[in-house]
Amino acid sequence: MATQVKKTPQQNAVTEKMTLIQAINDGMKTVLENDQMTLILGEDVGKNGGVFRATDGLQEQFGEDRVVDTPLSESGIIGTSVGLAVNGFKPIAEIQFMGFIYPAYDQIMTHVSRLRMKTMGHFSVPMVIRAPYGAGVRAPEVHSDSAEVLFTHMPGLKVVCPATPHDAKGLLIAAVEDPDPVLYLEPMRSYRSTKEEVPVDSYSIEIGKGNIRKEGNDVTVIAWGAMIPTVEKAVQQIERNGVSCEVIDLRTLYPLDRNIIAESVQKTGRAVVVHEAHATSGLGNDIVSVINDTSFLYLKAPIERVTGFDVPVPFFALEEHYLPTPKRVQIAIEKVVHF
Amino acid sequence: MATQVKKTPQQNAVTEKMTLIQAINDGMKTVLENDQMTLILGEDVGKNGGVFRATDGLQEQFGEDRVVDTPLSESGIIGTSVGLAVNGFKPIAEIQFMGFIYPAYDQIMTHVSRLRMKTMGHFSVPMVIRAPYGAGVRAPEVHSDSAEVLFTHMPGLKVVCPATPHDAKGLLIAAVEDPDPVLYLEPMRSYRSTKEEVPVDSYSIEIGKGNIRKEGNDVTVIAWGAMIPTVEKAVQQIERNGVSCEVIDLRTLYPLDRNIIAESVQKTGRAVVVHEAHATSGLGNDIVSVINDTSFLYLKAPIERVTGFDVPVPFFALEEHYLPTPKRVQIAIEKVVHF
Amino acid sequence: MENNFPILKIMDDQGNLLEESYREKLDKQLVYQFYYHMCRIRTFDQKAKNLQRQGRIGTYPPFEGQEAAQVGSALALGPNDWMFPTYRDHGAMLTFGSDMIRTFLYWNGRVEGCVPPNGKNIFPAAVPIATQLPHAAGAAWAEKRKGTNNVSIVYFGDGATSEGDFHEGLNFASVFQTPTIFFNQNNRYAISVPFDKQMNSKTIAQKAIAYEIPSVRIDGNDCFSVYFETKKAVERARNGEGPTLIEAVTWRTGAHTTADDPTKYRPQDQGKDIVEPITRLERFMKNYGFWNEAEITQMKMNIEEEVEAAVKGMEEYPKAKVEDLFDHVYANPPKQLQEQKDTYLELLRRE
Amino acid sequence: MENNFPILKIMDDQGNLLEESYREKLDKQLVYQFYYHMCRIRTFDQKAKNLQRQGRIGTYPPFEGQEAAQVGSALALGPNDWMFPTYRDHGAMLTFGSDMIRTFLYWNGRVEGCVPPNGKNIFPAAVPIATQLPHAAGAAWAEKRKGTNNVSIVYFGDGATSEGDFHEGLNFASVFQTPTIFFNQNNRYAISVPFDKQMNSKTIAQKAIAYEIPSVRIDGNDCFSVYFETKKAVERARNGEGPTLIEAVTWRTGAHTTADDPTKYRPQDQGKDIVEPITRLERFMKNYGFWNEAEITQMKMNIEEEVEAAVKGMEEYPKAKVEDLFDHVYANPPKQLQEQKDTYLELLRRE
Ligand SMILES: Cc1ncc(C[n+]2csc(CCOP(=O)(O)OP(=O)(O)O)c2C)c(N)n1
Ligand SMILES: Cc1ncc(C[n+]2csc(CCOP(=O)(O)OP(=O)(O)O)c2C)c(N)n1
Ligand SMILES: [Mg+2]
Ligand SMILES: [Mg+2]
Repeated sequence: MATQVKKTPQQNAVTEKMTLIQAINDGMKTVLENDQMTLILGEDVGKNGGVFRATDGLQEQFGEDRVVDTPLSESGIIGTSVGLAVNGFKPIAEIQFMGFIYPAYDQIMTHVSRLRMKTMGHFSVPMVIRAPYGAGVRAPEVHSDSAEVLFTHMPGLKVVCPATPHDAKGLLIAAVEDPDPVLYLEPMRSYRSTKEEVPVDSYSIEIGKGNIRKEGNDVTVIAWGAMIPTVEKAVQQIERNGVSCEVIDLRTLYPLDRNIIAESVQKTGRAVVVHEAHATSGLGNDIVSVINDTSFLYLKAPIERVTGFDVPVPFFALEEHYLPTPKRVQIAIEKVVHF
Repeated sequence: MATQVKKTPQQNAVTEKMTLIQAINDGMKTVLENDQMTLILGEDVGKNGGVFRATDGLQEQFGEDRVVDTPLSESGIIGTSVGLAVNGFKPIAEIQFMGFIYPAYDQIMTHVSRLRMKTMGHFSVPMVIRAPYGAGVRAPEVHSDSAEVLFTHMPGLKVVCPATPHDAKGLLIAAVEDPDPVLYLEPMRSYRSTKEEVPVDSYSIEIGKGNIRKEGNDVTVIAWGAMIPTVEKAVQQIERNGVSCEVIDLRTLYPLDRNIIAESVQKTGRAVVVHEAHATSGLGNDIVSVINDTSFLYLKAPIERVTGFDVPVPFFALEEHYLPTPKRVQIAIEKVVHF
Repeated sequence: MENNFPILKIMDDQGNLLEESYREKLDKQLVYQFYYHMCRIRTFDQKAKNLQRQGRIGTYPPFEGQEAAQVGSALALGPNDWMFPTYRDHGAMLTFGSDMIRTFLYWNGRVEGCVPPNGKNIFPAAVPIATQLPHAAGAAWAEKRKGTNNVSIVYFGDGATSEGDFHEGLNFASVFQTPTIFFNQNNRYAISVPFDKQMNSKTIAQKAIAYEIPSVRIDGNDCFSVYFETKKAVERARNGEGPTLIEAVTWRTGAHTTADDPTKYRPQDQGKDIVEPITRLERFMKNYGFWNEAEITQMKMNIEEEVEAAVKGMEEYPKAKVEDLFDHVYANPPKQLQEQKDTYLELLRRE
Repeated sequence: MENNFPILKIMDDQGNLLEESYREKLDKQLVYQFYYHMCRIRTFDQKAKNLQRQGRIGTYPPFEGQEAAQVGSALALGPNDWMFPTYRDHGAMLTFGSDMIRTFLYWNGRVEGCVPPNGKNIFPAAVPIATQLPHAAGAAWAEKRKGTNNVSIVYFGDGATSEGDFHEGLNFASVFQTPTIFFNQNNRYAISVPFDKQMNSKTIAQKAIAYEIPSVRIDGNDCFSVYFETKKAVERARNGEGPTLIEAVTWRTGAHTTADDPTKYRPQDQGKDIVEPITRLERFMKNYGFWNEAEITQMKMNIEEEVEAAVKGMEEYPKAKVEDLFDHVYANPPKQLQEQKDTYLELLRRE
């Protein structure tokens, strides 16, 4: 689909066609090569190369000492990473699926995110937590959660979520280079859905900056991660009816790029937010607030949110009904446009 | 403070003056007396009567078998309660402070809230989780968290939070009687701050219903729990300047009483939301969305949120700066009124 | 420690009894019961793998090689006991009384697969590892509180022992002396992670010492050891003597799930020396004169038919209802959820 | 199991050595070091209780009775080792090198209290129980990876053993053979919950068997046992022989915190037979000719002065800065946080 990706300095660099997961793998390879203190920890990240092959080949290349299979113990993985991180290392901890991050929630909430605050910067926890999230791959129960809000609500952490291979590598490297702990969410459903040219060298995408994937005038559609393709399908359809849509890929979920949202909504006067997490206390509400705070007088219609329903992500026979569909996005766009 | 509490049928019943924590104690006593299958589990709930004395005297009255001191193990408390609940009991599990609920987050997220869905109602988990929350009592680190959003975002659970002794007992009994799991949040700071006449018999406050604490015309101020006194101080102050405020105590955080919010905002055209959790992904955003969804055309000014800052609840020397103050609420009210 | 927990075995690889005293306890009915259930769940398992390959169900975790552990333990239970399985224990679940159609449905992403037959206390398979251990302690505690002598059994793998909930579940069971059997299937791998990277102890049985819980390490491919040791634990639990931990050493012959490739992480000849449990029982049956070709042929035909019928039942099962997305989350759904449902159903109707 | 883990004791209640071989290891300097640090932290502790009573600091958890455990273990460390304490271990922290003013500040709700002196590897006291155990495994693992021979020590109570993180921390330390000393102070209560409601095992030491970690149970009120057994564990860890679990059996003579009333839950005469560690050491010093009244009087005066000065330091410490609410959450604070700060500071300025 024709999108206008913001120019990055790497666009003339040597590139390779990669899927999103290859770009993640390549990003990790890059940081493991460039920084001896980085290491990867997680369940099945070693010989197996991760259940999705995100760490494929890395243990072979960097050794068992830097790509470490841990016990099946999420709190242990994160808790131990805290110790490693304060003592000079830069752990990239893999949580096999976002739905299995909950046992580590206490460690992330009470230590990863607070240690810098607690010690006024004396200790810090520069680590990256990677977690595949989201529904749509016919996975068993709990494997398809999209629980970003549990972390955007947690001061001390940053949260990013790439939608494309190019952003995936750049955000991963940025996350590793960031002195603060970063939760790096991976849209499972997009792991292998498309390929894109990705620079083979190291580069980073600034954390906290969204991306206008497509400019437009009538309505702003805001999404991230696996919802970007859904939004783009809806937009393609609806533009046939002469509605011009601006599509924003947030890329970073905390801190939100308030400017990109505000500027766009002040131009279009209308907004639709799309995410797959539940509506109630979902991040969509934050975006509604950002618009309320910055662009109240510009608004021509109530903001529409298209989200997963307020039910647990269902068993996969019904997951396509749980997830926002292009149709639902389309209806929402029509609703705000024809308000 | 003069407030207009909605009439309840119990208003002619025999009452006793109680603090909020006495009302909670009395509520538990009532349900333990009326239902043999209820039991209390938690750390120090027995002989010690709870670190705040919420369960004072209950073990003495009902025995070690119904008021049970457990090991120091939140996941164990909640996980075991799941087993008790599916097998006929009605556990009231105490989490000593809300900041210590995180080790049990996995159990609540993947089982307590989902078991009914998973078994199409064959099994259910009728239990109550009690947790004191919030800052302002000079407690050590992590003891002062206000993390309701982690639970309002969790389908399958209900979340309530009383602000007054009367509501405390009524909501506790309603929570115990509810067939779904309920998180019952207790505003620590209000435990002993005031006394109120509370019916000695059993009664319940409907879950999902807010309460108009004070009617007014110019602006709607929405809050709950320990923020109600803060709001009321601000309102008292500001009404001297001739601004008429409507104060809503939500009482239930999920499901939100959308009607009470919509009706009020449609009358006043202006809203201020006050809570002590962080702004980002805080429940205030949900309320902004409710207003956006229901009352867009009535709004005369952007909604203001007065919240805890996007920083971890600090060590207590600074906690009064973290918490919304009457002054900040006042400024917000002025801002929306003079927009 | 390993020496303190030798692997108990009643029958050796060749199907010979190592303790003749068991000879009399093994009447034909019992032996055929073992054989029937092991063949039945094996047939189910193979069918499921095939269905997955054909795209007729989703990702599937085979239990091949673990039939003795699952059948032996499930047969040791009484009808009112409680079972807390994992995603790999549908063999035990089927043996204990789960519906086969629903079991297939489960692996086809259908929530109906979690609903046990009425009166059968079978929990949905736990997907988050080890979370079911505290549930089993709680349900058993409830039985104890009610004054019954029902027990609970909870299944978990070697990998599960690393989670905090393993520890908290055992500790609660120990402190409250709940009638719970902690049944570990040590198949020596947690996906790709081998036993010796999961823990530094040589046995799982020794972990029970931390809680003063009696434990035993058994050959999990010997259905007799599994059955009789589980029976003992069940009896103790019924008699108010509290929980037991059983480590059944076994081997999954196949992949972790149909999405997994064990050649990536398991040495090629690892496990080759292990005699899988059905072969072993067949040897025993032949050695001890239990083998009746005609009966067995008939039995296998019946099983084939049952499994085929179950596949048919699964495939002809009424389509998943969108309403079910909404209707079972709460006993009394909040109004806003009702609205979400109505709006969405309205949209579907208009399409 | 209890018999497998007898309580090791070098010195008895009367201050007599039970193993004469230790006589020569105990020179005056060492004995005075023990005595000095125990008196010093006792003085700190009593002062803190008084300050709390006067409302000059917040809720405070006294460690009285546990001085031998804290001092003995802290003195066994080297300057580059890591310490992971709980809220009750500021005795160990002070002995290891924490700043006393900052320690008072901590209990006065000041975040400054968590900042260790430069070069001192002291973590903030863990408030969520048992969460610090995995940290200690991780920090020690980092030392091992760097090829140093530094170790980590982590403190935790009897109640902490019930949490999942206790288990996960020990398992990681065991699997990765990290140089970590798991130092348990078994003071027999977790707030009001007695040992036998916390667990069904008679010892904590036996829990190490689950991980094949060597463990030992010692008299935690005997500073010599604590010191020498911790030393041994530290040496093993430095030599690459991995983690150790030490159960130091002790007794908190006072309340859980200043907000707690132990008479509600502890039988009146429980603990009356326990000789608290300073008395015990004094008896030893008198028995073995170490007691020098003049020196000790001087020592105590110095301590009094130091503690008084620290109180003064705490009370004269610059007021908490509102900026600190915002400035240390991120290395690079997000713009919106900066805005929250600016708006709030502006409001304060206007007031
Ligand atoms: C909390 C959690 N973390 C990770 C996973 C992903 N996962 C599924 S099965 C498995 C391995 C389990 O190993 P084991 O307990 O030995 O059981 P087995 O699969 O061998 O039967 C893992 C890591 C999960 N389901 N839950
Ligand atoms: C996760 C968690 N749950 C509950 C608490 C509340 N709490 C503080 S101290 C304590 C008892 C701890 O007992 P123990 O580990 O024996 O240490 P002690 O206080 O005796 O030194 C409890 C329950 C907490 N701090 N963290
Ligand atoms: Mg396994
Ligand atoms: Mg203790």
